[in-house]
Amino acid sequence: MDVLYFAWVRERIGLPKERIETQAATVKELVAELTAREERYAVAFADVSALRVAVDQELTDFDASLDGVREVAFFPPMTGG
Amino acid sequence: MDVLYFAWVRERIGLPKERIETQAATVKELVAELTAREERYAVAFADVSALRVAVDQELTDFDASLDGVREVAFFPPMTGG
Amino acid sequence: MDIRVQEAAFDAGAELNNFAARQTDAGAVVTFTGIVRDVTGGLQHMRIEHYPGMTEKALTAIAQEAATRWGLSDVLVIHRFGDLAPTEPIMMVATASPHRAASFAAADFLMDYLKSRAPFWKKEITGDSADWVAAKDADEDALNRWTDLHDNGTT
Amino acid sequence: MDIRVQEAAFDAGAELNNFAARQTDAGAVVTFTGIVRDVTGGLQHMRIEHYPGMTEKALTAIAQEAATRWGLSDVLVIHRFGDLAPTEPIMMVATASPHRAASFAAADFLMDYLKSRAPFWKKEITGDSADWVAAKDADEDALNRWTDLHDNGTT
Repeated sequence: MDVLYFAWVRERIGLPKERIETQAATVKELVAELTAREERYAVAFADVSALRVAVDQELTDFDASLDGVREVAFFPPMTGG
Repeated sequence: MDVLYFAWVRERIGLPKERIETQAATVKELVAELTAREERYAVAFADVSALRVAVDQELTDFDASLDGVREVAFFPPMTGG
Repeated sequence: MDIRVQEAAFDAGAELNNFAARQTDAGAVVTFTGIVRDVTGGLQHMRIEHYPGMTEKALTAIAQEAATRWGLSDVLVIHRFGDLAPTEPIMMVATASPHRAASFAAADFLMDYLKSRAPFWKKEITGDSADWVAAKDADEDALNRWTDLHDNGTT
Repeated sequence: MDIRVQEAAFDAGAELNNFAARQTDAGAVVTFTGIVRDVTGGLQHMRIEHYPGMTEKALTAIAQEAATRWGLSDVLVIHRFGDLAPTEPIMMVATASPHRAASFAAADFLMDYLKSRAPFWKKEITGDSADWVAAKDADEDALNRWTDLHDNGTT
């Protein structure tokens, strides 16, 4: 699946997008998997309450299922307008 | 004092403005005086609840004093905007 | 603050751009533009009568009250009188503030007060009739939304 | 309905005029224009990042919800991304309806949703720093104003 990062999440992880092969069933499991992988992920995901997640371009929460999902994106609260 | 009429009040009375010498102490007394004068005034002032009044260009009510007043205007509820 | 009562047409877009360009610290600009509508299908034009002298005073007082109450950076009010064709802008208000909530509330307030407290009267001229537009109870009711705020102090 | 996400600058006044001109039965047009402010005094530019694909979807969904809920005749949303200089317009919404209350409420709603639910992130670039703008609790709170209405039915 494609995993995308925006704003300071992108800056901390150091890339905007990557392809990840995972068995994670939920967003939460994916976060745990990434956090365990490398320090920069651990830093980016240190406080998930400060993060938002979109699954296939729809805002959702960290309990969301990844079944059949093509794209997951992590980012801070939006500041448009 | 100058008495001004706007919108359908002006149309019923048949003129936009006239100079009136009066001893009326309040707007209400002026209305009574005009109503007694001629049919067209009686028609225009038949239902004062459908009218608004401004004294020296400030919205007020029919109990307002005419002491020292230079200009009184009668008109229907406003429909600007 | 810019208050204009005029017979001439105005360009709402140009007014928005001028208004926005002169703001230095106000990032939130709200406008309301009222356009002549042909609701019944036979409108030839809208004739707007006003009370010269009082109109300018009433608009200035309303604009000043809004500016004070919401701490606006700027206010614009333009209102036409005379004969207007369908699709022509009748009037416009613009508000500028650092915060969008203030700009929205102030523009909404300005419109409510202007509708029922500024001395304008509209007449709809069709092929075979000419009727004064009646004031709406809803417009008078809308004013009451602002009363609590009013009693609480800033004016 | 007209939704645009673009890097290019836009002319807010021209957009207002085009939007107003294409309305046939809607006499009440409200716009909100957001302008880059130099609050701290040292802003070189505002950099806006967004999520291509999701942004357009989110704006369309928000605009459609507003149009349905308030029976709008038309909605316009323009939002820029990339680097913007102080005084440049960031974004604009316009709403058209026969009634001013609907146009005001819908524009206000659109702004609240767009602020906190559309995937844009702002970074302020000054001479010696570059800081992401933090989301405000007040913006999240503003969304809750619309919840009762939401639960009562039209969407």
